[in-house]
Amino acid sequence: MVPVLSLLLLTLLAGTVVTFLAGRRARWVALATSVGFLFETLWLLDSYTSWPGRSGALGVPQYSDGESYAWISVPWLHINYTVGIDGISLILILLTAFLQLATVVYCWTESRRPSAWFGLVLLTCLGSFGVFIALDVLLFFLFWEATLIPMFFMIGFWGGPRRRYAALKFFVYTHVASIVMLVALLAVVFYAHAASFDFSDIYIATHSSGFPIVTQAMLFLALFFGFGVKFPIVPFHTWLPDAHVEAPTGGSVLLAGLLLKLGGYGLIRWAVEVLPQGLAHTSWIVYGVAFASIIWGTVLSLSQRDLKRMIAYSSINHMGIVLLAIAVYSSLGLLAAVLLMFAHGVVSGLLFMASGSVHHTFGTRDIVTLRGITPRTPVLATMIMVGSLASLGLPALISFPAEFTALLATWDRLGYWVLLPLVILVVTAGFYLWMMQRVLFGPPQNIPEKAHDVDVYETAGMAILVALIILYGVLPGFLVNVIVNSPVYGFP
Amino acid sequence: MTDFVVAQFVGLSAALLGIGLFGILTRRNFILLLIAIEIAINAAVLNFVYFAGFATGPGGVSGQAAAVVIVGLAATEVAVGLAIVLALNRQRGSINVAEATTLRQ
Amino acid sequence: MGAFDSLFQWAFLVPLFPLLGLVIVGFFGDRMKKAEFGGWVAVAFSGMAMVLGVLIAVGEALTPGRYTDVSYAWLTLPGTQSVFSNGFSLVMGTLVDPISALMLIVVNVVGFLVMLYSIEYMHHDKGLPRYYAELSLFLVAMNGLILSDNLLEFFLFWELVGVCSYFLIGFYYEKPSAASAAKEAFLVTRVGDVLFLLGIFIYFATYATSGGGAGWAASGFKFTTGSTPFLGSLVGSASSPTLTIAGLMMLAGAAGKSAQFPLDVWLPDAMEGPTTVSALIHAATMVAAGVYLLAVVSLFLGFTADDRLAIVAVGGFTTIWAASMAVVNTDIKRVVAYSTISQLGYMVLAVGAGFAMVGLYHLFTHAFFKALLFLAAGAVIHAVGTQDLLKMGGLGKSMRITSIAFLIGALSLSGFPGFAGFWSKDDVLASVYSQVGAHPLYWPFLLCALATVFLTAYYIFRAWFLAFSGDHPRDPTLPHGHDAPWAMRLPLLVLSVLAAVAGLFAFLPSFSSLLPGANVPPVYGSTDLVLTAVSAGLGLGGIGVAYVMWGNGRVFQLPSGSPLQGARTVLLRRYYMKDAYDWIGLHGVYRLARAADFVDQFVIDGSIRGIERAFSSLSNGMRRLQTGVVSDYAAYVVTGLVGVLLFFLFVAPWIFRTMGGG
Amino acid sequence: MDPVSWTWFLPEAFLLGAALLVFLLDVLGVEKLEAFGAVAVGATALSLLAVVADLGFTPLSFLSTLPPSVVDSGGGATSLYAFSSLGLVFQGVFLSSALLVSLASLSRPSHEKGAAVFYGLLLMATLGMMLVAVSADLIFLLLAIEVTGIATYLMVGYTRKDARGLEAAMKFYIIGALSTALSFFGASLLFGAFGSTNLLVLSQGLGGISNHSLALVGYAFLIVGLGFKVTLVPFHAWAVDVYDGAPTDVSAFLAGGTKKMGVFAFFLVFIGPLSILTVRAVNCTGTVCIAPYDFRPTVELTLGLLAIVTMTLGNVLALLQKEMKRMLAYSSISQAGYMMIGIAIGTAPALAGATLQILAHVFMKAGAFLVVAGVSALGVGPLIAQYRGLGQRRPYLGVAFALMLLSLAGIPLTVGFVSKFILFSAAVQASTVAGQSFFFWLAVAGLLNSALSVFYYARVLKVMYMESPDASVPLDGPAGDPTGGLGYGRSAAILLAVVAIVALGVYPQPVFSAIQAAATHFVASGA
Repeated sequence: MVPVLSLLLLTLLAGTVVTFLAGRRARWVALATSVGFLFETLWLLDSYTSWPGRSGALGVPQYSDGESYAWISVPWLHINYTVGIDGISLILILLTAFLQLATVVYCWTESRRPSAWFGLVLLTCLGSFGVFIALDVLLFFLFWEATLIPMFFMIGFWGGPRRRYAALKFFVYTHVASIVMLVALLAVVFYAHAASFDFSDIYIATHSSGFPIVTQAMLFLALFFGFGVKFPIVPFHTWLPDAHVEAPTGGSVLLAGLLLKLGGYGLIRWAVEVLPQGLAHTSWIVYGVAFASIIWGTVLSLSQRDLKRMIAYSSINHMGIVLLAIAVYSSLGLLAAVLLMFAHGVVSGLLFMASGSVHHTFGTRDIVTLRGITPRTPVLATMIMVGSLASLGLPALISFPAEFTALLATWDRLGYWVLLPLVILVVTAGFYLWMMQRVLFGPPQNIPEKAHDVDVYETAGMAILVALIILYGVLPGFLVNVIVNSPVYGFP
Repeated sequence: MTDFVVAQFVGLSAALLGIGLFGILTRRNFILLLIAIEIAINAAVLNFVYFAGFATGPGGVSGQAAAVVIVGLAATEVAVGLAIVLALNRQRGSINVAEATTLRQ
Repeated sequence: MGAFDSLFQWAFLVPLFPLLGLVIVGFFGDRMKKAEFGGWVAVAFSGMAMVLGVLIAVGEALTPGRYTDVSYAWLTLPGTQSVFSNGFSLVMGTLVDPISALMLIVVNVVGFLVMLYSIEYMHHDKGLPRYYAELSLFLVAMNGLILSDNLLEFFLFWELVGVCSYFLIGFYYEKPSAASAAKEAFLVTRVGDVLFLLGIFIYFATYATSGGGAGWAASGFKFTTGSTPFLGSLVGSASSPTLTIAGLMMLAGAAGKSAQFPLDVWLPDAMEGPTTVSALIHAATMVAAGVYLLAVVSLFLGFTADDRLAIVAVGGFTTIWAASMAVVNTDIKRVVAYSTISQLGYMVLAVGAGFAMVGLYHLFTHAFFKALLFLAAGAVIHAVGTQDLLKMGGLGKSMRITSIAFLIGALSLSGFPGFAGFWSKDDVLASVYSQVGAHPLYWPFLLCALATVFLTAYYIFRAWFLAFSGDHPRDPTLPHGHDAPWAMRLPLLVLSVLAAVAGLFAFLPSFSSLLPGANVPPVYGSTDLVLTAVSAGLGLGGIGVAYVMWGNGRVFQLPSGSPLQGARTVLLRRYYMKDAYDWIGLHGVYRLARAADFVDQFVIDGSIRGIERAFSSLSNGMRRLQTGVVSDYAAYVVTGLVGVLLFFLFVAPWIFRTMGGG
Repeated sequence: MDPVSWTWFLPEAFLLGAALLVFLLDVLGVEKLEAFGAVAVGATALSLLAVVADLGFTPLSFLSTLPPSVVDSGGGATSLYAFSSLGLVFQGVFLSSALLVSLASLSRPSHEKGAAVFYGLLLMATLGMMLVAVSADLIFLLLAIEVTGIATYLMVGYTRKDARGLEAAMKFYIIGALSTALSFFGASLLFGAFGSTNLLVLSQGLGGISNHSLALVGYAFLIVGLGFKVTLVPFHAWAVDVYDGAPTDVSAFLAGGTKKMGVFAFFLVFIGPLSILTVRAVNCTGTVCIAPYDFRPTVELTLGLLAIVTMTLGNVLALLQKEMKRMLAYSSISQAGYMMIGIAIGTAPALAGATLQILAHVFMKAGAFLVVAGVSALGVGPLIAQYRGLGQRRPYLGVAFALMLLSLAGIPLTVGFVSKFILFSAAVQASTVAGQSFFFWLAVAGLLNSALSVFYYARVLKVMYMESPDASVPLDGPAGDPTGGLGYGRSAAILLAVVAIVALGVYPQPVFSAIQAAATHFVASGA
């Protein structure tokens, strides 16, 4: 059979390399690559009809389109190039494809070193795609780190005034986290005496009896920290606002849309699936962190004056809900988590694009001084409105089914604790509405003379995401039916 | 033979080493440093000669041989050292090692 | 029977027509040469929706007690350990049943009339296409809501109508007051909505696990199983504390949407929107959705006794709470708005008393006369350009039709015998009265309701006298008003007729099948005639008092220094409720947020930056050791030597002794 | 084992011959640097091939100089030298660093004075290191080290003109001589304790031990003496000044070559069953029985702690370093810490990991120094800040340098990542044995340190890519020069390093499996 995943990987790889060397024509190469990648992904989606299921007495989850080649192999160390997908990774790959295309289109007019810029964009997507398909610890970690470098340069070279500080902060934070994650994964491999670094071998090792619960709990917490910083979880979240505020628009889109998702995906695939006992015995910690992130993210969004900073904090809140949905550890919750990650990826992508356009149209992102932009830039205003309404969970927009399932799962496991996220929903609505009232409505204020509505490329880039928001909001079944074709089943 | 004797002799060579080290730490004059280094090295030589007396091991390099080799080696070292002294002297007209501190921190 | 099956199958077209209108107006409205044309398109589609809706209602009326449910799977979700272990599905569908048929009439008739009216009323506005797009969207959502066949779908459209009202209240978004009112409306209703959502969860969980509900769960929580109301399969589980909480959550949702105490602050401010919007959304239809929700729940899922008491309490108190504020207000729209809140209180009251149909009956009549009042008020505002009653006066001469329309509405509202409002309000009171035995606490709220009858009559006629009686406006600068063109008149006429006679529909045998148990007063026993007499008398009394104080251009001045002045200000300040909310929002939440921001920047981030600083200072300290003097380096070596020796000979053995092995 | 044949030492002989040839040419008045360079490059390349052939790389077998039976047969209790395959691997390491340096030095100004001395000494130093790799006797080992030592003292100061170089040479010499004295003293004590200096005897206690505290003290002295070469903290202070003051190519050689020699010396002395319990039991006749003693835990603990201290201090000191060369010097100190982890653990996997790390370090650190040398030849430096915009003005050079730094930081797809990954995996694996949890914390310390190190490498990247170049800095080199002022030799060397970094980073299997096999043999046969 065709090694589909490697083909996709090659597509991105070739596209990236060529883009870097393409000079002035880079944007076309990037566009071609992302379109091609999108079509391949859709083809993959179409061909992915059912989940191979579990095998063996331990119920080891199987993955479709699997490939495995020996990579490093000495008597005590067996590392393979092993890839494969299930519904969860497939949905996130779809997200990658769409965001990649949208970003490339949105940034079409990038004039500073376009070849480098578009190359880095593709590289980031390449990295996250790899993370989503990798089923071997080393491979996974390799791609995981591979997303770091391009983002570091994107922020640091194309970013705002304090970009260098932000870039370094981002890099060191996330790198430290991934180091901890790596230690924990190595410990899992060796303490559980896994036959190789492959996911399935690790799964077998950790699920077969004789792997002490205490060790599992400790290792799970380590992994939780490692993945959590990417979420980000309170109190390790302070890199996010700085990174977002300083990052160029495209960078923010990928950062919020993809890189945060890596944390969620990693937690599901490499912590929850591998060490369910660990989660079971530390769940109260995870719940605590999740609630803390939800509340803290929201409360802080309320107090922000910078549009971008506000959105950044609100993604802390949304990812907190993802974490909550994962922590309830039920198939419904897991489904909700993945759905929510997709939704947040698209919505925050749109919002960051919009705020980027606001910034270079009006020269400021200050919610308090900027007022009444609607008459001057109706399209942009509409985008912001759609994004905000989606983000505050309006039905028929993508976030609603996700948040609904997440909250239902929470209710099912935690009972009336669900009131907390519910109340937070109100507050979330509060600051989005406040922002819209200030920025979109009211008598125009501080609108520069030359300010004109967003150009066709930016519009197209945002339109792609808006289309997704509405399409999957009205017909979430498209996503759900894929996600459930995955180890989601078999969870309590 | 008893540990006591060992202790005495090792004590002697240790004292020799100590003198050498003391010299290396306190002297600033390169020539004196070289002398101190010589002393320190000779502590080892003394040990070899002494232990060779009752080496029960299956041989290999015998203690005396080692001693002779080391003496030769020490000579080479000093030669190199002197070369550096001359160059240093030509460079800055002083052989006070404490004055050469352009490379620091 | 069979004749209508196909018709009911096509019910989904009702929301679909306005959707087409929305698409056309929304995408091409701005490109059309004459803005009105887009409006006409929207009107046409809403007209089709009306025709079909009324047809369906008639069909339903002719086949009593028929439930036609068409639904499609929307989401199929995996179950969880405790609930739906083998997964469950969420569906989207249409359910045609008596009450939705009733609502179809209300929504589409009023909707069509208002759209027609707006052609003239809004034609100066440059935002006309946007207006019609949003209005069509509202009709889509509202029809979807009343036709929805399960609780989740209901909630989905519930939120959509909410956002429509957000858009329409903020229609004049360049007015800061409008923007702020829109936000307020969304937020306050949002509070109710999330509680509503929690209620849905509770129902899901409870019913899905209860024996009767498993099938229900599998079928997507529809209101009906097959062609019978779902309630049937729930007997027995209908009185658990959990269900009580669920019911209260439903009440909270309804209170948010229907502006019941204490979530009522947003509705008066919602009058920032165009008057037509107020007529359609904030009087006739959307705000009634809360009542509809309560009715649906009480019919299909069932309320517990405690729930009913709570509902009665909220409704009963709201009637007088709002009416009292209307008494002193001098803004014609706000007076009508307060009366809306108060009337909604009546409906809630009836549902709480256990007579959902009576509530809907009042909803039905109220929709017409309240829409009429708003449109008439709109005509006045359109003509004279102010909303301040104290400036108006004597408009009866110049705007005869309008004044008569308003008068009819006022009579109907104040329950003048024979008019629509009379019958329905009377039923409400009677239904509550019939339940006073159930719980002693029913009495005070019945009394509230009765007192409100008097107040209602008073304030609405005060408004009418202030606006229309007398011989000339009190503010001479006021433009000389005249009656509106026919596009505005026609709706007024139709609504006037309906406001007069809508109550009588209940007596048509066929129509009454839409309101089982609410057809003919007196239905609740012999005492009812007394009650009727009392309420009618109170109404007339109110009108009389109003005439004495305000009739013929009189203006009643409350003597300054009278103890009532204080009460008056309290009422004008709306019992300081809004101020309280604002205070909480600003001084409570926002201050908290600022503090949190400080903590985030200086405590959390600061501590991590502290680590960084610690490292760099360590680095600096260490660098000093690199003196450049070779003797020092030698000293380090020797120190190291000593250290290693000590470690070898003493420390390491000690460690091994204490820890036992590496 | 087979009768000794002089052909076994052909690689060493090449180097010696080449060195003599260089001096001869110098005497004959040849002045072209390229001539000497060619000789050096040729000799090192040739013997490198021979060593690779000896390692059993069949395509080159016609070059092999050792009969397979000799390799890993282990030296006898009396032999001075033994050919272990790990030793051959290290010879490969030494030779490749020598090759890189001599290749790069070809681009130095032709007619530079002292070129002959430089190349001659380079070859001599390499010869010494080669001998270290095959030595089986402590004295022989220390002598070989001295050969290298003396050669490198002179290399540091060979120009005799530039004051910094001379000062560096002086410091290097004094500390070096001191450590020589210490290590010989340690050796003498071991001789006293074991009655022999043969490493096999030492490591297995053949012939019994008369006094274990004597031996302990001896080992302590050796740790210090050898630790100087490996630049363990606190014996590191010299390294910074020397790497800084020496001609940069020499720094590259010191960091890439001689340090590794010290590590291998550690392997020889401290790896293998450092326990004499069993032996003690049989030899307990006649003389007084002394309680059996197991050196291993003590050595493990000491080396482990030294490793942690070295890594941490090296990184901390590098954090705020303003000069490029000194920053690299500190970073190479911390890298020495990683290598010590392998020695402290001493299992075959750990050894293999450390060896791979060492091989990686040749390419990334020596490579980095070579780039620095080239850039400073353009007139840039010594401050990091002066590298501003390098990545933008010289894309290829920038990418090469960035790759080396990323590899040092341990970012995936570089050999630096693979080696660290394997090393720490080995540590974790070793820690799963009961009572060895200490190793787990070694791994954690190492990983956290590598996270810390990212900070200063990233800072350089930041300067190179995110700050705009100032026009005054002559980054572009002379016009019309395709190598932009680097010269072909240096460009070739840098390219070589980059290729190695990426190739080993993407597919380390062939090399690593060879190393693993060698390490397994080494531990089994105990040197």
